[in-house]
Amino acid sequence: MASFLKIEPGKIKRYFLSKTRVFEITTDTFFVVFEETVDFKPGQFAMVGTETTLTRKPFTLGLWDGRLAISVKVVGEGSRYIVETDKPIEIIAPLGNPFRPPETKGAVLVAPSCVAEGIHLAETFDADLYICSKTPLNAEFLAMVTAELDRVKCVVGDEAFIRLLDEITEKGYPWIFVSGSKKMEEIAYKRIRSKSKEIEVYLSLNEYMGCGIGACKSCAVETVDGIKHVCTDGPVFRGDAVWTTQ
Amino acid sequence: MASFLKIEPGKIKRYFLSKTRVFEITTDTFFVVFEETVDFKPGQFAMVGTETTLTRKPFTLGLWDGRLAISVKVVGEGSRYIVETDKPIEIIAPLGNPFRPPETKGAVLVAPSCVAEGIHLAETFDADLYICSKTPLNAEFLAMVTAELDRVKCVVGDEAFIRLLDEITEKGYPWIFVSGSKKMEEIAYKRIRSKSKEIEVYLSLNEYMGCGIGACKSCAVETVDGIKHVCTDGPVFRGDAVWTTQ
Amino acid sequence: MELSVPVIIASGPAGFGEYGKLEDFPWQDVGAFTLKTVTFKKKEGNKPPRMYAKDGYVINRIGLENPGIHEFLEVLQAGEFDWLFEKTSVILSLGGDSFEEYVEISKLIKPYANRFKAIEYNFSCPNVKHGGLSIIANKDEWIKLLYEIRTVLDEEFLIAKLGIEGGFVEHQAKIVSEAGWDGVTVINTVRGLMFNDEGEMIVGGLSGPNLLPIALRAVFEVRKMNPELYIIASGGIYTGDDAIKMLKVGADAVSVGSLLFKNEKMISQIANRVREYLGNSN
Amino acid sequence: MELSVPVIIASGPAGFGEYGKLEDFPWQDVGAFTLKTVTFKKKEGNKPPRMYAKDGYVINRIGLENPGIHEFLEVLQAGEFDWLFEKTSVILSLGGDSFEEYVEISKLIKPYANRFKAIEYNFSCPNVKHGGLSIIANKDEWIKLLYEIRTVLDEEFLIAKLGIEGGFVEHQAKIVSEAGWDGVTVINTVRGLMFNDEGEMIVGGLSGPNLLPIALRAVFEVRKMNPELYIIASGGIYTGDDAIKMLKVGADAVSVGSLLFKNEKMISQIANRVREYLGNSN
Ligand SMILES: Cc1cc2nc3c(=O)[nH]c(=O)nc-3n(C[C@H](O)[C@H](O)[C@H](O)COP(=O)(O)OP(=O)(O)OC[C@H]3O[C@@H](n4cnc5c(N)ncnc54)[C@H](O)[C@@H]3O)c2cc1C
Ligand SMILES: Cc1cc2nc3c(=O)[nH]c(=O)nc-3n(C[C@H](O)[C@H](O)[C@H](O)COP(=O)(O)OP(=O)(O)OC[C@H]3O[C@@H](n4cnc5c(N)ncnc54)[C@H](O)[C@@H]3O)c2cc1C
Ligand SMILES: Cc1cc2nc3c(=O)[nH]c(=O)nc-3n(C[C@H](O)[C@H](O)[C@H](O)COP(=O)(O)O)c2cc1C
Ligand SMILES: Cc1cc2nc3c(=O)[nH]c(=O)nc-3n(C[C@H](O)[C@H](O)[C@H](O)COP(=O)(O)O)c2cc1C
Ligand code: FES
Ligand code: FES
Repeated sequence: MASFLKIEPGKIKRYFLSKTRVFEITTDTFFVVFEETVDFKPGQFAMVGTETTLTRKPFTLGLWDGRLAISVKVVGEGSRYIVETDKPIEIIAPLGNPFRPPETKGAVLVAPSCVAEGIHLAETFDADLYICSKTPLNAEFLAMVTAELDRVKCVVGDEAFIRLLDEITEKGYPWIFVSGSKKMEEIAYKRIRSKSKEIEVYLSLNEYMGCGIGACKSCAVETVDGIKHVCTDGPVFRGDAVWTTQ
Repeated sequence: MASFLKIEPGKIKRYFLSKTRVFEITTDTFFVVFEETVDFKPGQFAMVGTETTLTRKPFTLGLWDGRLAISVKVVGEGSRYIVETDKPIEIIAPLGNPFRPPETKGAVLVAPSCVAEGIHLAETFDADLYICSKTPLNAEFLAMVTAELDRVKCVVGDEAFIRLLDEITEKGYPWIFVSGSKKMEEIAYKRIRSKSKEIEVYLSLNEYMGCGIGACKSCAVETVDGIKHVCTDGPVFRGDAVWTTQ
Repeated sequence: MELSVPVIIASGPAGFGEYGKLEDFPWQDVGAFTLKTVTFKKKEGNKPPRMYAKDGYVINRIGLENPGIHEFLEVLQAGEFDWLFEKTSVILSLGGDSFEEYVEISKLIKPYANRFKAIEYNFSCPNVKHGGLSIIANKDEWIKLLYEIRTVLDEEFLIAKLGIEGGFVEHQAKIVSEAGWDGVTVINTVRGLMFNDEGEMIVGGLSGPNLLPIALRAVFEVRKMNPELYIIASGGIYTGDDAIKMLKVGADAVSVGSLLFKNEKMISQIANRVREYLGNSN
Repeated sequence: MELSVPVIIASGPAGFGEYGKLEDFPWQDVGAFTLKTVTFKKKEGNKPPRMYAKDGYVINRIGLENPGIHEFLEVLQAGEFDWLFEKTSVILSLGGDSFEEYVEISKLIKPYANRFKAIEYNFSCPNVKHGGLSIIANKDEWIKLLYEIRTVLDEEFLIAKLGIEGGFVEHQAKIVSEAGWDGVTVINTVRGLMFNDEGEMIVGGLSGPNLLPIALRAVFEVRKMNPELYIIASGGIYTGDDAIKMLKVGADAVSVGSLLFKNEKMISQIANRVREYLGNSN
C-alpha cells in the first residue's frame, strides 16, 4: 500500500509572517528574515503564498537569530513578490522530510538561493558550510554570516566551484549535502562521484510544485526506484538514487 | 454596393500625444488636455491606445485653448490608464463622421464624460451648452469653462436633469444634441419626443469598439433601417433612427 | 444529488485527501470531495517536468498517476479513507485504458459503491495515451460503454466528466443523458502547450482562471440541450463571483481544482457566496 | 504557399481591408491578407452587443456580417479591391449555411479564383446557427463536402479553417488532407461566455492572448499527424516570441487577428522576428 500516502490530519499549519529584514546576498538573491518562527526541522520547506501567482512557491526553511529565514533567488513573479511585498506573507509548513545525515561533521554546499537552509544545516550538524556563487557575495552579508558561524567558505565562479569540489572530495567528509540549481547539483554529484565512491552525497531536488503536500503528483522525479515525489519523498535525496538512472 | 465600405487609403493618421493638464471634472471624470492638436471635425473621435487593454478605446475629440482635449470617465482599465499614465499616448484619428446640425444655435446636452466634445460643438455651432451631472462639478473647472464660453449651464442630479429636459423642450431649439450614457440618451430622447415632435434630437451612440474604422463590425446598433455601425455610420445618429425601433 | 453546499473539490489536484494534513482545511465548506481518478491498472504517470503555471493558466501532464483499483480497494477496506468520509461526501472518479477496463472497474467497485455520493467517469483526461479523452474518439464504442456501465451500476448516481474536445460537449452530454446517466461534470482541462522559462515544451492540460469563459459557455450549452442533467461546473473557478456565474448559466454545483494550489481558504468565500445566492434565489 | 513573409492577417477582425485607411498600415510586413468570410447569402450579423474584452480575452459574436457573395463579386469586378491586391497577396475566406451553399459559392468564385493566393473555407465560426462550426456536426456530409469543393476548385490552394471543437482538430485536419486539400488554418475562436460589467451575458467566440497555449497545442497535434499539410497558425499571437513558438511547433505561417485591435504596428515586430528566425533556421 506504499503508493497511498498515510494522511495524518492536522499536521501542517498555516502561518502569517511579517518580514523584518531583507539582505541582498548577491545579484538577484535575497535573505529574508521574518518576525516569527515556525515549527520545522532542517531540510524541510514551506509553500509560500503570493498575490501574483497561481501556485504557492516552495522555499526551504532556515533560521537566523532564532527567527525564520529563507533565501530567495528572484527568477519570476512569485519570488519577486516575496522579496518586494510589504504585506504579511501566508505560508503552510512544515513540508517534506527532515534531512538526517548518517553522522555529524559533513560538508554543506549551497548556492546563494539556499544559504538560509545551508546555515541551519551547518549549525545543526556541526558541518562546514560552502557558499558557491556565480557572482561575488555582498561583503556585509558574508561578514554577518561569518560572525554567526565559523567554518564558512565562499567560492565565486565556475572554476573555483570545480576546484572546491575536488578539494572537499579529498578532505574525507563522510557526507556532502548539495543544494542549488539542477545543473549545479548534477555537476557536483558527478564530479564528487568520479573521484570517490565512499562519500554519501545528498541533493535537495527542485521540481515545479502544485501542492507541496503530496496531492497533485506534479513534483515527480525519476529515480532508480521509479517515480518519486519531491514534496513527500524528499526534498532531499541520495545522489545515487537520482543520477545512476542516467 | 452600400454594404461595402469605400476604402480611401491613408485618410487616418497616427499621433503620439503628451498630456499637458488633467483636470477633475467630477468624481471619476477627468478633462485631459494634450500638448498637440490633431486634424478633426466636431463629433469625430479617436481610438486611444493603452498598454493595459486588448483594444484601443474610443473617445470623442474636443479642443481647449487650441489644443486637443478629451473628457474621460474612469470605468475600467483603459480609461484609468489614459488618465493616469505619464507616457505618450498613441491614437489613431480622425474617425467617424463629423456632426452637421441642420442650422446653428441648438442645444448641446452632455454628461461630464462628454464635456470636451460638448464645448467644441457649442463653440462651433453657436449653441447653448448644458452639462448634466449626477454629482456636483468641480467649481474651479466649471469657472474655467464659463470663462471660455458663455451660454453654459450645469445641472446636478436626476430630477434637475428631467426639469432641464422639459425646459429646453419649451425653449424652441431647432435641434438638441445629447451625448452621455445609453441610459441618459434614452431618457432624454423619449422625454423630449413625448413633448415635442418638432425638435431634431441627435444622439452620440456608445457601443464596444474593436477597430473604430469599419473593419470588425463589433459596434453594431439596431436602427429603423437595420444594423448600422457606430464607427462608420455614426457616431451621431438621429434619435428617431434608433428609438422608434423599440 | 443533495450536498450540504454545492461546492465540490475536483478530481486530481487534491489527490486522495492529502490537503487534510492541513490543520485548518475548510471541510465545513466542502459539499463533496472527488478523489483523484483511479484507473483499472496502476499508473506511474508521465515523465517530469509535469507542471508549470503562468499568465492565468496552470498546465499539467501528470498522466493519471494512481495506484490502480486493486490497491485502492484494499486501502478503502482497510479503513484508511474513513476520516475523509467523516469530513464530507466523497465522489469516486474512475478511468481505464480500454472499453474492457472501464467495464471491469465498474464491476469491481459495485460492492462498495454505496459509500460514495456519486461515481464520476473520466472521459476527458488529455494526458494519457489510452482511456481518458481518447476513449470518446470511437463514438459508437463509447456509447455502448455508457450503456454497459449503467447496466452494471444500475442504482448509483453516475456522472460523466466531459471536456470540450473530441466533439461538441453539449452533444456528448445528450448522449450521456440518453444512456440513463444522472449528471455530467464539464469541463476538464483543455489541451495546451506552454514553454517554460528554460524553453522546455510542456504538452499538457490547461486549468486555471483563463478557463472560466470556456467553461461557462460549455455549461450554458450543456444546460440548454439537457435540462434534465445534474451539472457540475469545473474550470477556472476562483471566486464567489465565478461560482455565481456558473450557477446563473445552469450549473447545479461548482467544483474547484487548481484553486487549491493558490489557497484552499478561498473555498470558504465561494461556499458563502453560493449559500447566499441560493438562499436568495430560491 | 510562397509569401513574402509568412505573416498573415486573419479573416474577420480586419474586415475587407478597412485598416488600409490608416496612413501607415505596415503592408510591407504583411505576407497575405485574408478577407472577412463571405457567405453565400448576405448576413446582417447578430444583435448587439457584439464584443467585449477583458482579462486576456476578446469575445465577439459578430455572426459573420457580410454582404454575401453576389455583392462581393460585383465589387471585386468593379475593381474596388484592386488597391489591396497591389499591397499584398489576398486570401479569400468563404462560408455558407448549408452543404449546397458551400458548393454553390465555390462554383461562383471559380472564375475569379486565380486572383487569390489561396481560398480558405470557414468550418469553424461559432457565432452562426448554420454553417461555420455547425457544418462539421454531420461528419459524413462534411467529408463529402470537402471532396465536392476539391472537385470544383481543382487547381486552387485550398485551406480549411478548423477550431478545436466538434471533434479532434488533428483528426479533422487529417480528413481535410485526405480530401486533397492543401492546408489548414488552426484555430478559430473558441466558444466562450463572458459577463460585461453591466452583468449582460455575451455568448460568443474567444480570441486574444489567452488562446495562445491552446492554439500552440492544436498546431503541434495537427503537425504531428499531418506532416504534409500547410499550416497557418491562428490564435493569440501578439509578439515575435509567440510567432516563433508557433513555427517551432510546426506552423508554416502565423496569422494575427485581435492584435489589430491593440495596435497594427506590432505586425512589423512579428514579421522581423519571423524573418530573422527563418533566416537562421534555414
Ligand atoms: C523543495 C524546494 C525548495 C526550494 N527552495 C528554494 C529556496 O530556498 N530558495 C530559492 O530561491 N528557491 C527555492 N526553490 C525554487 C523556487 O521554489 C522557485 O525558484 C520558485 O518557485 C520560482 O517561482 P517564480 O514565481 O518566481 O518563478 P516562475 O515563474 O514559477 O518560474 C520561473 C522559472 O523558474 C523555474 N522554476 C519554477 N519553479 C521551479 C522549481 N520548483 N524548481 C526548478 N525550477 C523552477 C520555471 O521553470 C521557470 O523557468 C525551491 C524549490 C523546491 C522544489
Ligand atoms: C464613439 C464613442 C465615443 C466615446 N467618447 C467618450 C468620451 O468622450 N468620454 C468617455 O468617458 N467615454 C467615451 N466613450 C466610452 C468609452 O470609450 C468607454 O468608457 C471606454 O472604452 C471604457 O474602456 P475601459 O477600458 O475603461 O473599460 P472597459 O473595461 O472596456 O469597460 C468597462 C465598462 O464599460 C463598458 N463599456 C466599454 N466600452 C464601452 C462603450 N464603447 N460604450 C459603452 N459602454 C462601454 C463595458 O461594457 C464595461 O461595463 C465613447 C464611446 C464611443 C463608442
Ligand atoms: C494537477 C491536476 C491533476 C488533475 N487530475 C485529474 C484527474 O485525475 N481526473 C480528472 O477527472 N480531472 C483531473 N484534473 C482536472 C480537474 O479536475 C479540473 O477539471 C480542471 O483542472 C479544471 O478546473 P480548475 O480550473 O478548477 O483546475 C486535474 C487537474 C490538475 C490541474
Ligand atoms: C471580431 C472578429 C471577427 C472574426 N471574424 C471571422 C471571420 O469572419 N472568419 C473567420 O474565419 N474567422 C473570424 N474570426 C477569427 C479570427 O480570424 C481568428 O482566427 C481568431 O480571432 C483567433 O486569432 P486571434 O487571437 O489572433 O484573434 C474573427 C475574430 C474576431 C475577433
Ligand atoms: S507538489 Fe503536489 S505532489 Fe508534490
Ligand atoms: S468598431 Fe470595428 S466596425 Fe466599428
